[in-house]
Amino acid sequence: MAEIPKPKVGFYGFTGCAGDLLTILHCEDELLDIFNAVDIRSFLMASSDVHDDEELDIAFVEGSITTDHQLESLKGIRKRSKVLVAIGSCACFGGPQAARLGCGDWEKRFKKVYGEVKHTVAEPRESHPLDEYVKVDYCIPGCPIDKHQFFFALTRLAKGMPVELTTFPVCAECKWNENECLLLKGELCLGPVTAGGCNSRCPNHNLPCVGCWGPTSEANVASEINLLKERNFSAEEIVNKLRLFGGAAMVRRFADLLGIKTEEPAGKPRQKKARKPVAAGKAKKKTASKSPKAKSGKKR
Amino acid sequence: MKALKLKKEDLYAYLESLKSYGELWGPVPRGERYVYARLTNVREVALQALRTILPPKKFFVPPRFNMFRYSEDRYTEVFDDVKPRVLFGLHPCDIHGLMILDELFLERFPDPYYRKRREATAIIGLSCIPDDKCMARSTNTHAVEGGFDLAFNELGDEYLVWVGSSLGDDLVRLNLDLFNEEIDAQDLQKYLEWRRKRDSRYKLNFDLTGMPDIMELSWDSDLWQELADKCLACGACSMVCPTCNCYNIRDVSDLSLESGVRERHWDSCMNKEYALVAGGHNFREARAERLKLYYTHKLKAFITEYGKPSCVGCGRCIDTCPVNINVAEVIRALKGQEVKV
Amino acid sequence: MSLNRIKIESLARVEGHGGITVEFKGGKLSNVTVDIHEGPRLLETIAVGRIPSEVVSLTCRICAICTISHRYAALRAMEKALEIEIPPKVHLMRELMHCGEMIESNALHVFLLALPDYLGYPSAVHMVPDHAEDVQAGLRVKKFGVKLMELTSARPIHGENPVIGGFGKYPSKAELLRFKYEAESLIPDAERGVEILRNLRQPTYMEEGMTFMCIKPEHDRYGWVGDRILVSTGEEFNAWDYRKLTNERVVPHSMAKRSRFQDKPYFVGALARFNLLGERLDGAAGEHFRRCYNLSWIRNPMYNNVAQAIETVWALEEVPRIVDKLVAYEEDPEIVAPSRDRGAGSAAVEAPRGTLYHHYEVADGKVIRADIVTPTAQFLDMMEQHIRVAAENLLKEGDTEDVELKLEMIARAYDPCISCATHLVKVRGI
Amino acid sequence: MTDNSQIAASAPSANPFMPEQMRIVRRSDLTSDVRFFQVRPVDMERALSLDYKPGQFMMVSLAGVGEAPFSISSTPSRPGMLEFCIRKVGRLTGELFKYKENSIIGVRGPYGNGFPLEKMIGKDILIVVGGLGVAPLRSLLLYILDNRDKFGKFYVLHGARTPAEMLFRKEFFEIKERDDLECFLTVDNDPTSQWPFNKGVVTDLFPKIKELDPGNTFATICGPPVMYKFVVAEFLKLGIPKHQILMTLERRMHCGIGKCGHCAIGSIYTCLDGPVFSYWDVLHMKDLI
Ligand SMILES: Cc1cc2nc3c(=O)[nH]c(=O)nc-3n(C[C@H](O)[C@H](O)[C@H](O)COP(=O)(O)OP(=O)(O)OC[C@H]3O[C@@H](n4cnc5c(N)ncnc54)[C@H](O)[C@@H]3O)c2cc1C
Ligand code: SF4
Ligand code: SF4
Ligand code: SF4
Repeated sequence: MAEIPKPKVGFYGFTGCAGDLLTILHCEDELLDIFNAVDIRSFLMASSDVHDDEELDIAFVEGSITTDHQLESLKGIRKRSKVLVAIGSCACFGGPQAARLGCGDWEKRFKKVYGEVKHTVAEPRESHPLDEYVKVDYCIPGCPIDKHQFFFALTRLAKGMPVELTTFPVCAECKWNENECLLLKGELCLGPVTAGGCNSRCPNHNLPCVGCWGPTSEANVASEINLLKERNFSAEEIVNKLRLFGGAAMVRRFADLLGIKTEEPAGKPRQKKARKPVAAGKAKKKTASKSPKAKSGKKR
Repeated sequence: MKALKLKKEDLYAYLESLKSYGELWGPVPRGERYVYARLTNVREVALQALRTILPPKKFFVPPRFNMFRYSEDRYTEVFDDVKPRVLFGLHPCDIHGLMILDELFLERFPDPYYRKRREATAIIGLSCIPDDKCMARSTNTHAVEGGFDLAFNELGDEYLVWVGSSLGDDLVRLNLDLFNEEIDAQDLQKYLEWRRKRDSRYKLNFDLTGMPDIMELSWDSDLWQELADKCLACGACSMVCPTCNCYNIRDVSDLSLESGVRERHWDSCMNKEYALVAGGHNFREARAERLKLYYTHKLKAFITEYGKPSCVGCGRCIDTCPVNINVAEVIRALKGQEVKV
Repeated sequence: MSLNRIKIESLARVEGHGGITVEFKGGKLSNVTVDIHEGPRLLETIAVGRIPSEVVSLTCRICAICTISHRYAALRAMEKALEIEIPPKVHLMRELMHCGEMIESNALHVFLLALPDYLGYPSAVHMVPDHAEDVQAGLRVKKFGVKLMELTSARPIHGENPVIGGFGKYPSKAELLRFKYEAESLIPDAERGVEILRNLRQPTYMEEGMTFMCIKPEHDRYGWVGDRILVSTGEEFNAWDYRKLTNERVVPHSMAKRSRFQDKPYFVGALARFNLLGERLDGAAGEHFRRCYNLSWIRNPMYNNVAQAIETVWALEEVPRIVDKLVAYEEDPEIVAPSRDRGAGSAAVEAPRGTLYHHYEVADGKVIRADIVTPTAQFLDMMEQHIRVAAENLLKEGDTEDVELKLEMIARAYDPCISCATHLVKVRGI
Repeated sequence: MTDNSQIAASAPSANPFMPEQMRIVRRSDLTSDVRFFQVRPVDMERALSLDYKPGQFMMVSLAGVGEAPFSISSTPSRPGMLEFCIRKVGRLTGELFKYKENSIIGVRGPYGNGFPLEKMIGKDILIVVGGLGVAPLRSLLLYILDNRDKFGKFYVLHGARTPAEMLFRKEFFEIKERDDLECFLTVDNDPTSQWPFNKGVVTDLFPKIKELDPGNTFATICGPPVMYKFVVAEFLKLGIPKHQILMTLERRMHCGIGKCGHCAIGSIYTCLDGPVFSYWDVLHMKDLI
């Protein structure tokens, strides 16, 4: 096959903890290979050698958008990049800072923290994931991402191929690792509704999944909520847990289940995620429509 | 089949001598459950174990393994973890489970990855008294006549040891002195008594002979949608079932982009993308359809094809599903009984 | 020379988004600001109304570089609030995970972020052709730190294994011993960093006296955790009086709040720890300290790099000491349950870049107030001051070549962590 | 235990998952997104001994990309090579389109039941194809033409959306000229207005079938899903028995040899027991289409 030139890659970070970019920097054994495989044009956290106005083949973007300035940079990155990949739960779902999305109290909370000072450095706004503003080609979830899934995506994209990410929830890997099920032991485990790919790290350590990879593509949140209620968890606690890392995705996809009123984000029309599994919309309606109890007895 | 006896007190000594054949594996506790683990210390073996979290299929088709290493257009087979092993403590249902996998993986187009691991492994069965989740009597998998190299049957302070293969015979010879070849009428009595006791302990008793018909007639039942509303589609039931065998293949490139591996890992028909094909058509988009496939496979298709269900009654799905969808509940529901789902 | 304004839009090789603006009027310096344009996250407001365990998972996400320190501080504060006494084995595990972060973060900063400045490369990757061994040594040490964090916390970043009252799972003795031996074998690599930095001439154009602060360890050895705070003025404070020390305020050019002590900027970090506790350092680290220390250390922030290098050696020496004690325990303790569902607790731990405070108030099992003060928020004023002095001196001497780099180097010497600095602030229940 | 590890990849291996090396000897575009590939085993011995049945498929394998099933479009009566016609739809097909003539690809097979030629011999044959359905049926068509004397009357109906989208257009024009079969072509619409043949859907061609002995006829259909319902209705109207109506079905496949489970329908595997099924199978086996 023909020699393909090394793809030009940029790494960018917006609001978040920098954990996804740091996960990449933590790959001591592979770092040099990464720099060999692709032509890294920008990685501010690792290098001051940045080229910030050229065309890119792939842009990896971490963090959510919380200032006007970031929004402008994001649009710039989108314009310059063939493929834009959101990495980490903040970029994919808005992150923990989006856990109160839709509650309508952002300004109040902002004032609580910063008072009346008018900031000159940035015009702040409530946290939203990238796909609220620009087309996102792939979402690699995780708080932070897992390096193997990142390498898989990187190698696929470097060869110009599409990427398939884990479609199972955490439970599948949890069984591979032969853990005792914590949900069955009465703990509040979000494994069944959380995207897999982390190798079920928390259940491996006898700890329930807190949902840090955000919702899986076919999360049956209604059933999970019913189950947890049967186990005597309060609705508030369940909803808090679901929203902490599920952020905008949980809020939007499961708003009626979580008892949340959704407000559309200021201005921008919502873009559809490119790699949403086909007809996710249909399944969503199905799971979201009625509780199973309401359902039985009715004719379908 | 040859039968011998081994004193219970000699079990550990015998297990120790098995190590000269290969790695010794057996059930050990994990929290309140059990898993098959390497027995470096033979006394760690949990003889009271009923079902392990994962069935022995994990030895022959590991959850994730590499089939090939490739570079450019050359493929090199990988058999890294094929090594002589003794699996001790398989209950009859699990041995039956392996026999079902044998049919799938060894008959038409034998799968070398399965075959090599299987051939390198000695299987030693162990009898058990069922708990309230076992339904092996209904599936007629509560006793074994084959599929093992040795099978230990509890008999008071001794084990009755069935030798099921020539490899089994070799294994006995690793420490022949421990075995007693004289079986008397009393032993037969004890054995029959033990069988009666075992058979009387089954709490789950189903007549599965008519299941294909019942499934056929329930094709359009509301039941499937009702189950689907609860089902978390997490796939755990498939992972733990000894006869579920679906897998996916994916090529994972090294960072050099020039070489990599063709990897195989467990899949489940409960996975949403299980039947998704290029262009976006999904043959089993609805969770209800996927659930139906799972139970068609367990309770209908296999019976039609081989005259027996592909459920071996191990009870793992009963022990695993967080929302209590399992083969027993589904049978009850299909038969119009009250269910807890 | 017609310099009006130096603007470094984005600081490279620091965590988070910050810049520096230096303005001149009529040849005189008029204004210096370290601008933090990291977006706000308001994480403390997200904490309110949640159960303590969730808040621990949340607040460690403030920063990936200091995730262990955040988690450690949060756990200590929550355990105080909920009156939980943790068993000694849990203490030891926490010390071990803390070592992991110190080793990782310090090695990353010394070898991969600071050294390129001194040696004149844009990044560690660019250093490889000429200094492969140094980069490799740094990577080995850093990798060990990452693995140690993974071992103890379940993941290199944001591991959930350390929980209120204990750990979900403990590593086996065999694993622990493997880490002990590896730590021992890596000490020469860490010492390499000390040697390189010791032989380099530190720039002096920013020198200016400073106030230092750090935690006073509970024992008489060197350490990073305790309930009292030492100040170089000779004063001592209780950690729960952190408000008196830090006095946060909001400034328009920064999404991070600013702290001052007695209306003066102050320094926290390895340099502060060494200035205040350096004589407590033992082992090879102690020897290095005594060899390297000089009076410039109280005026020159660039020595923070040297202090971090030596501290990495100390942390590597500490790992075997902790492991030896850990393997003596046969049983893994159960997770200790809270003895009450209301209360308040503040705790301090030394993050690699300085003292970190977490404070929580809990009522009816829910957090009603969260307050976090990070090291970067504390030293930003000090950093601004050093940059101002540097700019003035450089201007005076007409030394304007590479002035951006020279100022940036000062900022980097602090090892700032801007995401940390941006999300912390007190909030009362809403 | 890594015996076998150096099996020459160009010879058939004991490992059914091991792809054989084949060379792309010819490729050409049939439409904007469908490409014709002719491949030949690198090993000449093997090339000459290649054997398969019309209706069978092969797994095409690209290192680092993956594998996917494709029907064989060539006929075993013209040995030494294999032909495929492949639509670019995803990862593997996307990559395959980047492969030029002379490149080496991996192929394994043949798999599947194929058409029941033994039963079809001596019978009348009716082939109905639409769109990419040509892929498997071209094999049968060419096979019958090469063994024309073994079959009875022979009808071929071929439909496409537009003339440009008609696969193997030239080949069919030539076949149409032959006098040992009746071949009718149709397009749904014709933007060029140059189309000399029928316009309309493929079922419109059925009145042209005059002399079939329905009880003695095998009818085959392959095409886009919408086609099946209407065409099968026509077959039934003609009086062709349900078990003599044959169709090839598609399912997700990862192995092609009945192991991975993805193509399971009830008790059968599409890859082993199919992909050719009769309409009777479809009727009595739930879930088949
Ligand atoms: C028996 C059979 C014969 C076929 N014959 C032809 C043919 O002659 N010409 C042609 O263009 N196409 C044919 N197909 C369809 C072809 O297999 C798919 O288009 C192909 O798998 C798409 O692969 P991809 O990697 O490009 O797509 P992606 O969407 O990227 O698919 C990813 C993977 O999913 C699986 N998969 C996806 N779609 C299918 C599918 N339809 N069938 C089976 N597995 C799938 C494969 O493992 C594939 O590698 C046939 C399918 C079957 C089952
Ligand atoms: S412990 Fe959690 S992740 Fe594991 S199986 Fe149970 S619910 Fe799923
Ligand atoms: S188990 Fe859950 S919380 Fe833990 S790492 Fe995985 S997704 Fe995150
Ligand atoms: S269906 Fe359930 S009971 Fe039957 S073999 Fe599978 S896991 Fe065991």
